[in-house]
Amino acid sequence: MSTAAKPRRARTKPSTDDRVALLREMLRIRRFEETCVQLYSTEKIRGFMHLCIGEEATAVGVMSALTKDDAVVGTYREHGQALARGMSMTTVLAEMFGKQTGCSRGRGGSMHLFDAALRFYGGNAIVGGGLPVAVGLALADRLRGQKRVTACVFGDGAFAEGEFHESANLAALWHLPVAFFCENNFYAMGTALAREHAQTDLAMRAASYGMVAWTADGMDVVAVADAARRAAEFIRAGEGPCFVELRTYRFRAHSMYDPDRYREKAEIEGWRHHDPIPALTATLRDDGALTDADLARFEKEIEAEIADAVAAAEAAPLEPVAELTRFVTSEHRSAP
Amino acid sequence: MSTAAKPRRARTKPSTDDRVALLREMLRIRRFEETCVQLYSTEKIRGFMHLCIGEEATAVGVMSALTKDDAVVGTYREHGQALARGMSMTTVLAEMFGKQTGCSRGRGGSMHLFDAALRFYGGNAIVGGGLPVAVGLALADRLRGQKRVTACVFGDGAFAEGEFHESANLAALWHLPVAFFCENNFYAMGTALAREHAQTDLAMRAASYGMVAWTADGMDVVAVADAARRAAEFIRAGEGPCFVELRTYRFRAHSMYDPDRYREKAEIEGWRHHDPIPALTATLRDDGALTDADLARFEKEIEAEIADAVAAAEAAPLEPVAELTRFVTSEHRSAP
Amino acid sequence: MTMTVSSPAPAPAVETATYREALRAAIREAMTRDDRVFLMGEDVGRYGGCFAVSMGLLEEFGPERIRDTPLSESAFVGAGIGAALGGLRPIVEIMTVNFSLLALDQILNNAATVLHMSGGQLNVPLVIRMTTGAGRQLAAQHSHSLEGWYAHIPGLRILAPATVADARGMLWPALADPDPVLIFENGGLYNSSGPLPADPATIDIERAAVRRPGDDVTIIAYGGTLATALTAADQLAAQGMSAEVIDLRVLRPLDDETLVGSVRRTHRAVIVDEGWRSGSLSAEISARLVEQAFYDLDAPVARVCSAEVPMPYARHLEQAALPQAADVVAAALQLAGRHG
Amino acid sequence: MTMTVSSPAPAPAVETATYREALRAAIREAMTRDDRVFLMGEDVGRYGGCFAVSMGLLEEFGPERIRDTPLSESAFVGAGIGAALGGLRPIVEIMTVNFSLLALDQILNNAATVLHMSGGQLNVPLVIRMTTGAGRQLAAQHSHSLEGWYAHIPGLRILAPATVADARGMLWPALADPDPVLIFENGGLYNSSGPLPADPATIDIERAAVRRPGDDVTIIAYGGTLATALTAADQLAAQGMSAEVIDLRVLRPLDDETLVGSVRRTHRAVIVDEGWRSGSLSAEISARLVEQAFYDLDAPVARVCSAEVPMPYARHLEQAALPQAADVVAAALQLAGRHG
Ligand SMILES: Cc1ncc(C[n+]2csc(CCOP(=O)(O)OP(=O)(O)O)c2C)c(N)n1
Ligand SMILES: Cc1ncc(C[n+]2csc(CCOP(=O)(O)OP(=O)(O)O)c2C)c(N)n1
Ligand SMILES: [Mg+2]
Ligand SMILES: [Mg+2]
Repeated sequence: MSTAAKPRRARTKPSTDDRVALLREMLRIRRFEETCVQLYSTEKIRGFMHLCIGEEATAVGVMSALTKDDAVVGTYREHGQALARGMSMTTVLAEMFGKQTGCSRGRGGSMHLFDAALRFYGGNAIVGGGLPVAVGLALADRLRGQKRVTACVFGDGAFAEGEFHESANLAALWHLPVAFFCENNFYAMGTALAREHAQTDLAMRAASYGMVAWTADGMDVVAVADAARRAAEFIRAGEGPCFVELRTYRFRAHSMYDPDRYREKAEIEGWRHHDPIPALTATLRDDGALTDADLARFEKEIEAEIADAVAAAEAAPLEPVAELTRFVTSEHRSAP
Repeated sequence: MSTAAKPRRARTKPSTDDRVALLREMLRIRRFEETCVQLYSTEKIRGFMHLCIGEEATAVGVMSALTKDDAVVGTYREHGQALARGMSMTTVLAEMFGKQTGCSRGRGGSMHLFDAALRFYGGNAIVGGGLPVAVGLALADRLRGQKRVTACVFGDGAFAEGEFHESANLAALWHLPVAFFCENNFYAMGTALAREHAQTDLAMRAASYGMVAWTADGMDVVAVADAARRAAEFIRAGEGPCFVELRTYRFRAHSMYDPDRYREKAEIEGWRHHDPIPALTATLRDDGALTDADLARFEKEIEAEIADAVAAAEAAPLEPVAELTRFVTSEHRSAP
Repeated sequence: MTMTVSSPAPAPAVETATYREALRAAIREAMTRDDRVFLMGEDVGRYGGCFAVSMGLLEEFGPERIRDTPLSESAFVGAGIGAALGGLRPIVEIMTVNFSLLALDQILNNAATVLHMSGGQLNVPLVIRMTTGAGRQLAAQHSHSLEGWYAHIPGLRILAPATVADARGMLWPALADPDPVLIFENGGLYNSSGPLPADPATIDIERAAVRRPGDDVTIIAYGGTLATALTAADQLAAQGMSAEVIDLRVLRPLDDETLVGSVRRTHRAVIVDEGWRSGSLSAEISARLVEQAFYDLDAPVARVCSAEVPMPYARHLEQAALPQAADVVAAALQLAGRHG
Repeated sequence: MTMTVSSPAPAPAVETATYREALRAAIREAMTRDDRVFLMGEDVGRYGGCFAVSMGLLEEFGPERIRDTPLSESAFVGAGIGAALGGLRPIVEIMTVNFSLLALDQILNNAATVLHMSGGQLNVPLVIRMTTGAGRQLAAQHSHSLEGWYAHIPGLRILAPATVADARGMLWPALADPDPVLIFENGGLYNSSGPLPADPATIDIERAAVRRPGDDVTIIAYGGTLATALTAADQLAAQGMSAEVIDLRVLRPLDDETLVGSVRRTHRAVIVDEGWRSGSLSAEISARLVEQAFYDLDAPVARVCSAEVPMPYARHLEQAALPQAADVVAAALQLAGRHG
């Protein structure tokens, strides 16, 4: 599979500062995810947890191209998407601790992060379930004459669900301002891409719906950022929906339950050479844009941010059991 | 829409006798459908009824390429499919009368014709609902090492359902012996093809699943028969699934309930010039393969066959009400 | 949460209309009053709606707001959820409840769940309309009554207008609900006609309605079975048994107060439900009556439901499978007989 | 229709195993005995099954018979229907009942319906297995108990193995059934262990089982709630109340005889159901007990179900939403109290 990834150079390069910021954000997410592993082993976090270690460039690159008015529909592997979108580690971690201060007041957990203010619409654990919702958000913008982008992130496995087919056709048919970002990490749980799809060129297939579609190197955050920027510009220009396949790889198992028996160690090792963080670090070092001191500072800042988030989550109260049935229906009822 | 249809000549021509037989079968179905209109107006037939007048070439052409061991999964517009597959007018008409002698003992009606002996698996009124079933029939043949073809007929509207996407991928991924025949009559009820699909080249889209796919003139029974024969040969040769788009047109409304307000009369008239019956009649006349006497004989024979079927349906008993709950579960229970 | 004081009785009539016309008038009014409202579904536009409910609305409001969709139930229902999250007030039409199964994942796992799952951040002001019920010889893939399933889902409000007044008046308060509301239209009612209320906005979507007062037995029905219950009540009256007929109107949340209050007086209950008996809404109502009025019951709660068969096409079989007035009468008399 | 004489009690144990191992042994045995049997679903092969039920079977039977599918619930369930019509005996695994909604159209409109709709011509010998239930902090899209919906569908047989013996023994008779059978495996049971029957083929799929005899109250449970019911029975015994615990085992068709027979003796019933209370299977059982044993009941039928909320992630909230032994004890005592 791994050989199928065809890295593409981005056409334009963001500024040095931007690239440093992208690196720092990837580092931030990587360290956060590593902390989640520890917290899971000590049972502070429970349930299903899906990490994006190795895939940080997709979340960071995509979110870097969006404005605060844009909308995001994510997956259940969304810690990185949520953080890159601007959610605080505190609210995200508290949610995974099942605390009242969590973004979803402890009701959602790792797979169901939401932030209405940031227009981050989850956090959906039904594979493909977010696709029609993203189409609807874009439809609302179209009907209300708002020039906003809805970014819909989903995986190569979701591409096989009927929801993808129906949503892609609706978006193209109605010329909606939605950008489909497919995180192709070459596996759906233990099923390799070639066992999910007869035709594995996902961008080509997306194009057959009458959408502009292309592939970018999901292990190169600059390439992803560039692709996402082009996608957003394209949509803001009223050119309708588009599809970007981001070829990436998860270094860790699918979830904390996964023994990861279906991949060759060699394959995983091969992909580690494409790790988005060391790659960009080296480039920035060569460009003299990054010093060891900078890196050390980043690590220190991130370590502190994480420590604060963990402490806050630990200290946070639980939602009272009396609140269990709150939010099943809305509390404030207004005229339409 | 109509101009979108690109007639294609068949590569090989069936024998004169075969072409005469194809014509006679189309005529038989046309007259049967015309009779159904009368029987519906006198309320002998009730519920939803969908006629294939104008589309006879697709059913007749496809079935002409199948052997008795092959399987067929049809639609709710399946009178022609059922008759062309070999079901008798008597059992089909009795079913529409809701009589005990109907193929489904009156439980199915017009939309649910079945014949296990002919491997005619219905008669499905959930648009797209037959597609996964056809894939499964083909899977059974593959696992049991049987060199049989499963022909799956569905419409341009069904192509938009998620079931098509999932079924096409499964068939191609598993290399299954199923032929997808898409009756593209350019409308899904009142919705024109261009309002159902952003990309209206259905064969191209089917090909994107990794299947061989092409288009044939669904108004030319010889072209359909040839395409179906090639599809069947391809599948029997173990080449895996294939997809054939049959461009056709329904001369009548979607169902007996449909006021048909969404089509230009001119469009309908334009398509009438492609009526598969007069076209082939003229060719055969020119070839000296058909005389007025032959035609008159066909009409007489068909008229008699229909009259017998109507009389039999009229005379047939109703399923006793006491039998209502029969066949909810099987009566004969056997070891696996 | 309704737009005016809630009142189960329809307002005084000024004119009569068919159920279909009432639904159309309600959609037209909502689209006129609030430009965030739009209608989306298969063939709602050029075709005029598979049951002609939206006939003429395309010409009036245009293709953006009377939006024909491809055959993609899951996607256009999900798009309705997204559009609601995006600030609009979508009315999504699904042709029949049978096809709604293709969208059930979106309805349960997204529409009904996201408010709670997001800790109260995201509500979904979506209205979904669909046809339900049998009686028109449409056979097993077009005739089932599955609204009871939807009434099982926390987070949804389920409405079943049985009268022209409710068909006319329930849509606006449904659109006013910040959460998803499903409206089930029994296919047999579209051609029925009745009085139109002067002020449709006075129709509530909270309570059941007593359609006929009585003392000896409570007959509970909704949607397509209300007429059956009323016919049965007439026949029972002729036999000296006074039946109270309650129209549920709202299938979720159920109006226990009205139901229990009636049974406390009549001491007997018959529930008429077009769904398959086992696991139908009638079971929940029976269970609640027993939980809340056990000591007031003089006889077991009776249920008259559809036979547990895929709905057959043949008229005589279909009618035999459906709840009939005679069955309701027999059930009521048996309760009394067993009692007396 | 089972392969041997039907008997609700598990056969004498020879060894112990986990529920997961019992399911695996059952699949292995079926695949060995009948080459028409194959397993199909997401990650059943290389991954070993999302809950490790089919671990190792790929190596044993190969990829044709242990068949990984893409994420396409509707298509691979429909393909199971077609394969059954084509002469095979498919076992289709759906990861959880929550995702099964994507395949519900195929299950209801094709699998359950085609036999009747074809006038008895086409039966569908298909087995579908899926996980159900909460308790593992998987939140609102992975934790619901919707098996009650499937028990509403005519033409299906619904099984809920609660013991290792049933997990081991129900598959073979399910495959022997000429019609579709759905098997619901509560996710909390996979690691539970218990005795394996000497001859699994003696397990029937017809009748409920009395798991603990008693005289004062009948506690009816199934799948994941059986343990809750048994714990409650222990606690009730300590308080001098003798509870009979019945394991439904078969959710459709329900074994009224066993249920009614018990309640006729105990005069009280508590139903424990992990589904949302309104419209859950517990409602149907309550309605049937009232219809068939009203005059034997000394108190209303009580229901202990899940709170009507999308299942929350936080452990304390999830546990508060689920039926607990203490709730069952309280309900039973209240019935007695109200009675005495
Ligand atoms: C509808 C549905 N089917 C199955 C699952 C179980 N499941 C969770 S993640 C997953 C794999 C998804 O793969 P992909 O879309 O490629 O995303 P990735 O995990 O690789 O990021 C599966 C099968 C689910 N959550 N929802
Ligand atoms: C899942 C589903 N959605 C909607 C319908 C209602 N319906 C019946 S036929 C039809 C149009 C189908 O169009 P197409 O597939 O092109 O077949 P055609 O009628 O043109 O032969 C629709 C919308 C249905 N029966 N099933
Ligand atoms: Mg993936
Ligand atoms: Mg069509």
